[in-house]
Amino acid sequence: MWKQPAPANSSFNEYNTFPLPQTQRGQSSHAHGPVGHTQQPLVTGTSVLGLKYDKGVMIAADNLASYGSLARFRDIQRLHPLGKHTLLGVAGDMSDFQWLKKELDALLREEDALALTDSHPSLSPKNIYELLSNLFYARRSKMNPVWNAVLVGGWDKVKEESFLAYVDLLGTTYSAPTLATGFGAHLAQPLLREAYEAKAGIDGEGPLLTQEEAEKVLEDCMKVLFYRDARSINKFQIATITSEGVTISDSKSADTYWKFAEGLRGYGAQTQ
Amino acid sequence: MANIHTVDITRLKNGEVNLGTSIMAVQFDGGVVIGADSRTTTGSYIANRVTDKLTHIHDRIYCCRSGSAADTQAVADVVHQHAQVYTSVYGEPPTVSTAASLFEKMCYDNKDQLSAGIIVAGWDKEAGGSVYNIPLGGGMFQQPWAIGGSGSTYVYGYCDATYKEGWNEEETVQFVKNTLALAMSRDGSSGGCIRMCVITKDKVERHFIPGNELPRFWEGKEIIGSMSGQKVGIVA
Amino acid sequence: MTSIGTGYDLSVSTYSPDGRLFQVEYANKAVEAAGVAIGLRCKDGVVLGVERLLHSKLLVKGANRRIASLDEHIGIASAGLLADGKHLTRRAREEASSFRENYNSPVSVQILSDRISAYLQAYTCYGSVRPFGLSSIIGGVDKTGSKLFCIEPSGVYYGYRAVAVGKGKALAKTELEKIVNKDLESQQSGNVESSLTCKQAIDEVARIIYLVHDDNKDKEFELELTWICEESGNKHALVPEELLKSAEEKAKAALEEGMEED
Amino acid sequence: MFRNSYDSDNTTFSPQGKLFQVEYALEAVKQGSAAIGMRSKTHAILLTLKRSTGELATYQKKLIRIDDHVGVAIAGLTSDARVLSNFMRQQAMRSRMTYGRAIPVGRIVQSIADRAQTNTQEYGRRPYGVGFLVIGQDETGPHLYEFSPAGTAFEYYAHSIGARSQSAKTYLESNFESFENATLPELINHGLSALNDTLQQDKSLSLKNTSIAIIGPSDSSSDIENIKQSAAAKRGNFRVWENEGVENLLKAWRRSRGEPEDGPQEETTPPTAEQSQSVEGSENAPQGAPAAGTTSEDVTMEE
Repeated sequence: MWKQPAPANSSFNEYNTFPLPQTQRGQSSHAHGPVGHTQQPLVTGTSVLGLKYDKGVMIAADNLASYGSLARFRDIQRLHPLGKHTLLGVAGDMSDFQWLKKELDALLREEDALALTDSHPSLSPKNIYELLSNLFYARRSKMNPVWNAVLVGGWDKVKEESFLAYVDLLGTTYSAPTLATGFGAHLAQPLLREAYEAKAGIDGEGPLLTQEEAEKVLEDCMKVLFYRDARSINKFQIATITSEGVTISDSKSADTYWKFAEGLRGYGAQTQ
Repeated sequence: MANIHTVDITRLKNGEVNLGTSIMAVQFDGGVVIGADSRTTTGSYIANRVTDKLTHIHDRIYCCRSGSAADTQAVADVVHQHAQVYTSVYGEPPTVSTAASLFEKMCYDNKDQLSAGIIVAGWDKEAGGSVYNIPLGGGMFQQPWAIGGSGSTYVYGYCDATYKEGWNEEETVQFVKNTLALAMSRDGSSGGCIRMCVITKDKVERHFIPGNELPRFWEGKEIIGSMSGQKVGIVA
Repeated sequence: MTSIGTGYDLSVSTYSPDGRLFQVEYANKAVEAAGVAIGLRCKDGVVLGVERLLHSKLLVKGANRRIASLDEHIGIASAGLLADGKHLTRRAREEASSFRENYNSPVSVQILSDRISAYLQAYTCYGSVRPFGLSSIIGGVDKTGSKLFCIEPSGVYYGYRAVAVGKGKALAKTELEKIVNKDLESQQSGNVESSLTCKQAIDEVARIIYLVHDDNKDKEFELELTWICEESGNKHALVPEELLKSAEEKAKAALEEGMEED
Repeated sequence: MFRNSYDSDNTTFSPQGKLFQVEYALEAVKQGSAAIGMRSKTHAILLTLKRSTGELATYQKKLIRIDDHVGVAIAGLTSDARVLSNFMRQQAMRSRMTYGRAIPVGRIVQSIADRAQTNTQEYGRRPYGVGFLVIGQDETGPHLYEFSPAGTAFEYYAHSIGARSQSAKTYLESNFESFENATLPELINHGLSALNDTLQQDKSLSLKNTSIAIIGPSDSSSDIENIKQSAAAKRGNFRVWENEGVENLLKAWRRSRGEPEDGPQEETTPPTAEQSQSVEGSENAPQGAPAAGTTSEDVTMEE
């Protein structure tokens, strides 16, 4: 989904086998030309999935941070809780993700400090989402995007309903009962939708999936992504956000099926 | 004449000295072992064959540098200075995590300007031995073992297959030595000697493996199809 | 203060002939009028308490708190000019937050107190500002254990087992000393760490505040208590309502008992 | 020239630890006409007494809308109030834009209190010469705060500031316990009674000198608010009633006190035949003005 690291491209660097950040500068090489910024992520996470169910919302992401095609860090968490009722699932550049975590944690810490004085509730999932939308849009407008796609899952205490929305590096925003980023948008979103609408109907008026059903659907989707997304691994976590708060599961893996391929021969007419 | 203002910085950077490197750090009970090769190249010319890429940051904190030599030295110098100020202001040494954060902040905030892949490792009284990997572009990843530089890509499989939790110091040193030797033998941008450093509560101990005493693995018995050792007919 | 009115006490950037900074001393006077604030260090955490004097009965109950949070694990209780307290609190939060940002770890109570003290000190150096009319108790739990400091308008600060500032601090300190001494006596020699728990401490702090208030025969007040200990998840938090209520009940009972003795 | 040697600037403590310049600034607040604020479980309201500098001048407005959910009443230097209320508006908008959240009332008040504190600590500045009563509604319900030039912000059930506000305070103190569960009309009647107590002997509350601001749902069981005129009232947002708009509120209050609905007639000049006619009708409707019900400006700036 995310671009490959830059190929070794310079004649000065022909033996370099590790990627260098590709910096895109203004057409003119004049020192006072446009300011250049990194236009490419390096260490990346792939798809994040989100699904509303009867008690709240679930978000799933695997534990991999890739470095180009290298599966470099296989034990990182891409789900980040913010306060009691919000959780981010983040795809894209992991250094930007870590920066984002730091900023938001600091903000919420300040909110909590103020709350001791005035007892005002902390930022709601909606408030955090609004902030992220503004932040992502402002940064892309400065030609310096925060290279992530984020799912915000939460529980709205006032409306007593679940919250699920998407925002990405371009400042694009939308909301739906099922969401997915990156490869997941192609491979998992149709499956999530199908499962969701099978019970709730196209209008979403019917009953929602139960906890067990939702978890099963997400696990199936993570399996499909493992089969077909070359930047994924079969090790993932699922977070649930309900009125009770946020819980993040231990890492787990989907049961995969390969046996059918045993008798497969050649690529066409070959039989042995 | 090209005036200085029209020099393309990217071209300049591409020509600079790089630590096309193999570096490594492994945590064990009570400390860490760090290691690196000693090759520095400009393009395919070896500018220095006995480089020391293990850089002192504080009493019990070192870093392994990969990427641009100039960039990583500059960053290490700044963090070293921060660590000294920290100690004199707060009366205690910074933790490895704190030193790594200082590296990370610089690498992240200046990702457009820097090519630096750094492994920070050391011992502190809160965490014992610990290892942090800061790849190109920033981000900070704590790991039980970390490898980096161009040579590392050839030895991920070896490390995955070999590493075990619960090793003692000696076993850990052996692992680092073997891994680096393997990386150096496959990566043209790595080579020379192996430098290692054991960091524990009580000591910072250097190990040096000269380039002619590196561990050797399978290199092929013969040159297949070669006629060496045979008489070659001379055609008049 | 014989130098009063001689012109050496008008600016904080002027020493008196005998080497005093009168403006700093006057700032201390602003502290003495405030309701008492108490900090008590325990084996498992820290308790902060404040006698919040009510200058009007129209004030909302439980609002207008004088204890604030500086970070998750550190609280501040101030006595003196309220607005100065808010100013200092804001600054201290910035310090705590920047420490985290730079070093990726929570600031220790000692380091934060040190930074706050440096900030206060700067306001005793220049004719263009006045000192803070404020004494602040900083309490918290960090990797070194539970810590308690008190910073004065001059910027001077010390660490404490127990401390009181504001009106009636002398009486409060006497009471606190009794608690600390009893605590020390009950321990084996050589062991200087407290055996007092936060749960016990909130009763003691409440009792002392009621006692001090009674001594002053002042306007109405509300008791404000916060703590940082295991029960609060090692975070600075309000003492739960039930515990506060029971501490108040006990304090009132103790007060009546004391009266009978007199 | 000075009362003592410690009162000439704001960076000097007196030997007693007092800041005289701050205390003098508090006096400036008392120069302003009275403002009263109150809150119930569901509403927060402000009532002010407007002054006019003379026959040819309009009555000085004392109520300022900050946002849908926040508004202030001022007493003291009007120009200082403008600076601070503009700052509050910026804070309110910033919160709505970045978080999509109505700024918590306590925090917006604290933001100006923090500014005011700076003016009590740095040489070359003077403390602000204005006091605010701030009403607002947020996720924790309706609130009333007092902001003062000392840089403090206190939350009250009911409070009064400005000239002769002590009389109002006396009324509020003996009645505030009933405010919590009061209906909107009851709350307003209490407020007008308190405001009435701040008047000099020969003055009375009139359409010209009384203005009222409300936050919270309008009362469906009475016609004291003309909802048709105010979208803000319909939504429970901050709205101001003055001039004709305050007529029903005043009438309801007088009825509750068993007084004649139209109130005491002003007798400053002996009425001519022509004037007495208009007095008989509506005291406030000048000839040629549109009939009441369509004239009142929607000062809340809704749509």
